[in-house]
Amino acid sequence: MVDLTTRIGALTLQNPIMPASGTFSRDMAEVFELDMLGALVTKTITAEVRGGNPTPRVCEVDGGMLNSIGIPSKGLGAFLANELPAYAPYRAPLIVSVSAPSIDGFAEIVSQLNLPGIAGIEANISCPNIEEDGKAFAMRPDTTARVVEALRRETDLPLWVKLTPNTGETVEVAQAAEAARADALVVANTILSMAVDARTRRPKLGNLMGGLSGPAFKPIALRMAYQSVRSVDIPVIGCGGISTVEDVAEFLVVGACAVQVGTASFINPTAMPRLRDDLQGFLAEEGYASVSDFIGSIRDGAPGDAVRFMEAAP
Amino acid sequence: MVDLTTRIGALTLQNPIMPASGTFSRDMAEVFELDMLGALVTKTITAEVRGGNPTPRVCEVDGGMLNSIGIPSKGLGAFLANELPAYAPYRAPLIVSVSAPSIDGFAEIVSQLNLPGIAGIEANISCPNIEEDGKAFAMRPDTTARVVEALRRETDLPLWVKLTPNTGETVEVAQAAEAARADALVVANTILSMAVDARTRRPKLGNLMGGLSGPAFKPIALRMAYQSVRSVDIPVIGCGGISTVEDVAEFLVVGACAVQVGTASFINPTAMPRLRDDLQGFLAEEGYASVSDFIGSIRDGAPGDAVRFMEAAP
Amino acid sequence: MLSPAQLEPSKERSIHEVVGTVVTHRDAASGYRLLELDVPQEALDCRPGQFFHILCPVDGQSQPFLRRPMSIFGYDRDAGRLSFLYKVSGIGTAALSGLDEGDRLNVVGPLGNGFTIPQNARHLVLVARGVGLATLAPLAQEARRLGLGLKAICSARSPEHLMSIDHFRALGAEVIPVTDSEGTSDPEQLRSLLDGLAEADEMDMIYTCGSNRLLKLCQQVGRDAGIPGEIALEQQMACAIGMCQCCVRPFRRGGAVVQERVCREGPVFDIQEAMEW
Amino acid sequence: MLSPAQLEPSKERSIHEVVGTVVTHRDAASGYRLLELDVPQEALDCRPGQFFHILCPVDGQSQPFLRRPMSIFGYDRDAGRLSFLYKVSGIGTAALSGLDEGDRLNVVGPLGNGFTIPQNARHLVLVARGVGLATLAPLAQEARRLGLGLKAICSARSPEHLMSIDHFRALGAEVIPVTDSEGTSDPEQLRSLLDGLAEADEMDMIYTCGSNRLLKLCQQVGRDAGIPGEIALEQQMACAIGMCQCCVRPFRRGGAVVQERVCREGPVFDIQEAMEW
Ligand SMILES: Cc1cc2nc3c(=O)[nH]c(=O)nc-3n(C[C@H](O)[C@H](O)[C@H](O)COP(=O)(O)OP(=O)(O)OC[C@H]3O[C@@H](n4cnc5c(N)ncnc54)[C@H](O)[C@@H]3O)c2cc1C
Ligand SMILES: Cc1cc2nc3c(=O)[nH]c(=O)nc-3n(C[C@H](O)[C@H](O)[C@H](O)COP(=O)(O)OP(=O)(O)OC[C@H]3O[C@@H](n4cnc5c(N)ncnc54)[C@H](O)[C@@H]3O)c2cc1C
Ligand SMILES: Cc1cc2nc3c(=O)[nH]c(=O)nc-3n(C[C@H](O)[C@H](O)[C@H](O)COP(=O)(O)O)c2cc1C
Ligand SMILES: Cc1cc2nc3c(=O)[nH]c(=O)nc-3n(C[C@H](O)[C@H](O)[C@H](O)COP(=O)(O)O)c2cc1C
Ligand code: FES
Ligand code: FES
Repeated sequence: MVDLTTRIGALTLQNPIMPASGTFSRDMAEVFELDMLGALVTKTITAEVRGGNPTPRVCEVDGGMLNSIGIPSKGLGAFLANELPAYAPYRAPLIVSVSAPSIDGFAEIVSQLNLPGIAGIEANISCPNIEEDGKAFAMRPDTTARVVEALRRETDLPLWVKLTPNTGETVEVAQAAEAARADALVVANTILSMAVDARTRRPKLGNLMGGLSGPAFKPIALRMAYQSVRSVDIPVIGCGGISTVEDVAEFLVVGACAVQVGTASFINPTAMPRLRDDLQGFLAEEGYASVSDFIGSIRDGAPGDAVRFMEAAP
Repeated sequence: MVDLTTRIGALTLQNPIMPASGTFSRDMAEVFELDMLGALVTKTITAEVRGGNPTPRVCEVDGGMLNSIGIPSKGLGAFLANELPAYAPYRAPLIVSVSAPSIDGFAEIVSQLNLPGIAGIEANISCPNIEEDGKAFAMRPDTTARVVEALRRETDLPLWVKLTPNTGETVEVAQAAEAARADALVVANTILSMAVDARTRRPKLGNLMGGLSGPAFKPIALRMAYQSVRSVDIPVIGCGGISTVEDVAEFLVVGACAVQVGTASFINPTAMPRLRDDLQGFLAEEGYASVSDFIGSIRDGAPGDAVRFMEAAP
Repeated sequence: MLSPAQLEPSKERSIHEVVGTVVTHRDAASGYRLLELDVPQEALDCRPGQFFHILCPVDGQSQPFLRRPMSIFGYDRDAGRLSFLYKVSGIGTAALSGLDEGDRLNVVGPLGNGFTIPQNARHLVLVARGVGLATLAPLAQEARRLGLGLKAICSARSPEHLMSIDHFRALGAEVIPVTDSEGTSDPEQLRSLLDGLAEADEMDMIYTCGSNRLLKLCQQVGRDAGIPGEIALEQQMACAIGMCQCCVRPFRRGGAVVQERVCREGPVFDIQEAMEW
Repeated sequence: MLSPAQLEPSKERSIHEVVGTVVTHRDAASGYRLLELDVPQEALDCRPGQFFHILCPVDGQSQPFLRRPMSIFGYDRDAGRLSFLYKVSGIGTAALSGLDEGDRLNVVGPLGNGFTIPQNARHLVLVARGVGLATLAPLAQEARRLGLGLKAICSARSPEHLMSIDHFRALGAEVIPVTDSEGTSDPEQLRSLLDGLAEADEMDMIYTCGSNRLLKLCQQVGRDAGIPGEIALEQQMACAIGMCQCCVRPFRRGGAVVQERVCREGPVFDIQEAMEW
């Protein structure tokens, strides 16, 4: 048996497969045993109750989908009262994804999550920072640094920071998060996109624009994962378009120590257990005794610092 | 007959279909009559002779491809001696795509292109600016402004500026190009991406990273085209993943006044003539007498300035 | 009386991703296709009103990415059969319509909460038009099993467009066809038909599906006569399991408007809570 | 004597995107398939060494995005036939291998510059292994048309793996099989075989394809004996028409190394200019 355990800082996961925030809920337990997952990651929660965006909230595009769900949330109170206890029976570590539109609000919600049953925090900083120009925190290194520092002061739990592809500064943002003492990076959230119905001439999403996910997005996320691995020393969790065991392997090869699976679960609800099993088989076939030997095994011949100068399109 | 003529500033094109730079050469004349195109756009040329990137220079991904061709160029001299005269027989306006790694170099090459037979300049500013930190000019509004101002001083030819998706500042960059008196924007170049072979563990491109193009890229390019149309008054030419007449129509609906077709010509060399014909049919079916009535006909109910605050992922 | 939306899903594995095999596939009416699959038994613990999420075939011409939700038209656990009645409307259903006997099809289900049948009900009435018939058809199957009367008011453009009438009759339902061309399907006519059934005490529960016009009508009839009812609603879906929150719709409840997931709290909802769209 | 690479393409429409229909499709050897298409005449103005760019079929399991380049194995303008011999190696060729008789296939071609046959040549020699045979086969067809002698040195792992021998013989070629298992295929053996042909004045032009080992060998033999030769090379392709510049390879020319497009200046190159890889 190939050893699939993987370490993300202080956390040890039994395998590197976990869901991506917003594409998973306990409802999944009706499809498979949730404890087979490396970790459980909640939909992003906010302190206040939020309604979410107008419908249609999703549409399909070539090789993927757009979503503009908009973080509907029952609020922190409801999460603590109903969701957190319901996760108690599961052994897989629970990662709570949180967001807020201001640094203080962000710090405030994280300060209330230092609770038994919560194994880590994933900071979804791809939300607009309403105190500045409305751009997401994760789009710039300075705003990333400020928000991550504030969160770090509030918790000793593992703090994962999720990057956005909507930036020209992936490396700088990754380094800012590391400098602000994030424990790991999740790379990446969706990229801003749009679809229009050519005949009705209406946008296909109620909210006009939304985030691209699925296989179409994978090459972008893989590039960002690689850039991040090459520019920081904290662990990187890959996310974006993962559907097959080859996709999982590609993210591991570039150095991600675990992966999150999102859209693929919509297409095949049994994707995650299948990927776990397929990864066992893949690594055995390739002659690896443990997944950790495989992680970062890219044969790129590139020096560590060559990468930061590659942000221009070819 | 639906009237397909479209205006891009001072230029009138007989139809809105033209090739994207780097995906077209005169070799295409062996497939179809080039004069059916709205315009001809050259591969980006540079002043000096350049070799281009190591092979493999392309690979396929889900719904698209990556390329890291790297602008091999026979140099300006060879272009003026061999290419420019060879385009003389064609009636379709010739747009020359140019690039350079410094502002002075960029201005210098453009200054030498004020020649009969050249109908316009497309500035490919998605190349690294080696005088600063190596990021592409098009990634930031200030570098965009400086380079476009310099080019504007050198030519009265229509000056098209091609944007990059590798930025978190599409709107600001578009506005900077407009303020520097670009005549039109081409939206967009490819987005930086990566692919790895999970078994050999080698990058699939000789140059490690490359640009994503094709249908997978379309929703990103369409979003950028829409953002650009909403934030500037100069014409926008859509480019990215266009393969079907619906794709053409989507870009026109969001307000692009013409489109460039790239990767689709690799998959179907007859894509451009087919799209021209299909567009005729589509517009007739939808009851339009001219393509100009269709351009910008999106039913989005969004105020013009709502858009710049939508750059965060949902 | 009506079962509340099931907020706390059971922890048993009740949702299955299985591969079925096409047994028959034929036109049901112009533009409509009837698809019968052979599927593993585990996926056939179905209730009327539930649906499956279908992975449409992909070829060089079209690559539908998301699954497509389809109501269960018929199910038979013993025979291992599952069927869908669908309208060819876009790229997914067009791709589906090309399936041949023997082809394989990946389906996920059964999904969502089905219709409820009040304990004391004797007479069920359903009102449907077009593809709504597909969603309501299993009610007839269930009514027969429970020994209840069922009247199916089937609406269509013209008598030739009436679908599934024989199917309902075979399941022991009384079919009341109404059509636009005969002038029997307009709201006033339907209203008096339904009022008549209510007065004659031949309507303990009313079910409908799909259209705004029918929703409004059934709400009025139900409210005036104090008869409960349910409606099956549609909304675009990504996961269909309750995870992505894309499929919400607004409902009136306790004086407020609440958003509920059609895939999870629905697709069947209390008819008085449903809102026109 | 060798035609220079054709830098200025002719302005006539010589490249066609056409849809062919599969006439036969069968195994040629283990892992190799022979595909015969019925294609429109316009696409059949072919020369040996040219290739087509093939749009592989797409299904739910695999969606090859780029086309796949394939040498012309045989062409017959009068009969409207075009055939390919290919090795199933990755997702594109795997998708191709599932085509049935009657299926349609979109192909673009003919592409590239084919082999040249020097005016005064009487004896042609080709050396090929594996799928290289596919690329060289049309030379036999052409040699017969021109009334020239052609010897095909066909190399394989073992006699059972020898492919297309009958095809070459049917075209009037003299086949010289060499195999690893019989110890007749190693460089020394081949070298003396070729030297022998050169000495006997039975080799005016030498053609090869694919492998580094054969390239080196033929370069040496050719250089030593002053016999010209050509090699067909492979490189990953996107457009295959000369537009994208992804398919370049380095060549020695005039003391310098130049990059040439395999799809446009090639795929056939002067054997002395080709570089090992
Ligand atoms: C619970 C449920 C049960 C359904 N049962 C049936 C049935 O039994 N028979 C039947 O013919 N149809 C049924 N529908 C509608 C069916 O899902 C759509 O007709 C189908 O998704 C259209 O797909 P398309 O690719 O052909 O159309 P397209 O317009 O190409 O679809 C584009 C996207 O919109 C979605 N979409 C389009 N129309 C609808 C719709 N009405 N509801 C939800 N999503 C839609 C598609 O799923 C897809 O994501 C049901 C819908 C729901 C939600
Ligand atoms: C001019 C030319 C003629 C050829 N003729 C033949 C022939 O007659 N018979 C035959 O079996 N093969 C031939 N090949 C090789 C053939 O193109 C590859 O085997 C095929 O592209 C592999 O595709 P795949 O999807 O099965 O493999 P994958 O490995 O999945 O392909 C991945 C990508 O790499 C490219 N690729 C992989 N191998 C090669 C290769 N050797 N050359 C070029 N691109 C490659 C593919 O086109 C694709 O873009 C020829 C190649 C060229 C350039
Ligand atoms: C429907 C949907 C909802 C999402 N909601 C969230 C969210 O609440 N918080 C978050 O950080 N990411 C969210 N994401 C992004 C995913 O977590 C993931 O980063 C992205 O989808 C890329 O992965 P994928 O291609 O595997 O889906 C959402 C994605 C989708 C498709
Ligand atoms: C092989 C290849 C080469 C390219 N070369 C150039 C180039 O030289 N200059 C440029 O501005 N864009 C270049 N591009 C980008 C295209 O012009 C276009 O912006 C991009 O491919 C998106 O369009 P598409 O999806 O239709 O291909 C190239 C794209 C490809 C695929
Ligand atoms: S479709 Fe995902 S929650 Fe309903
Ligand atoms: S494959 Fe495009 S130039 Fe050769």
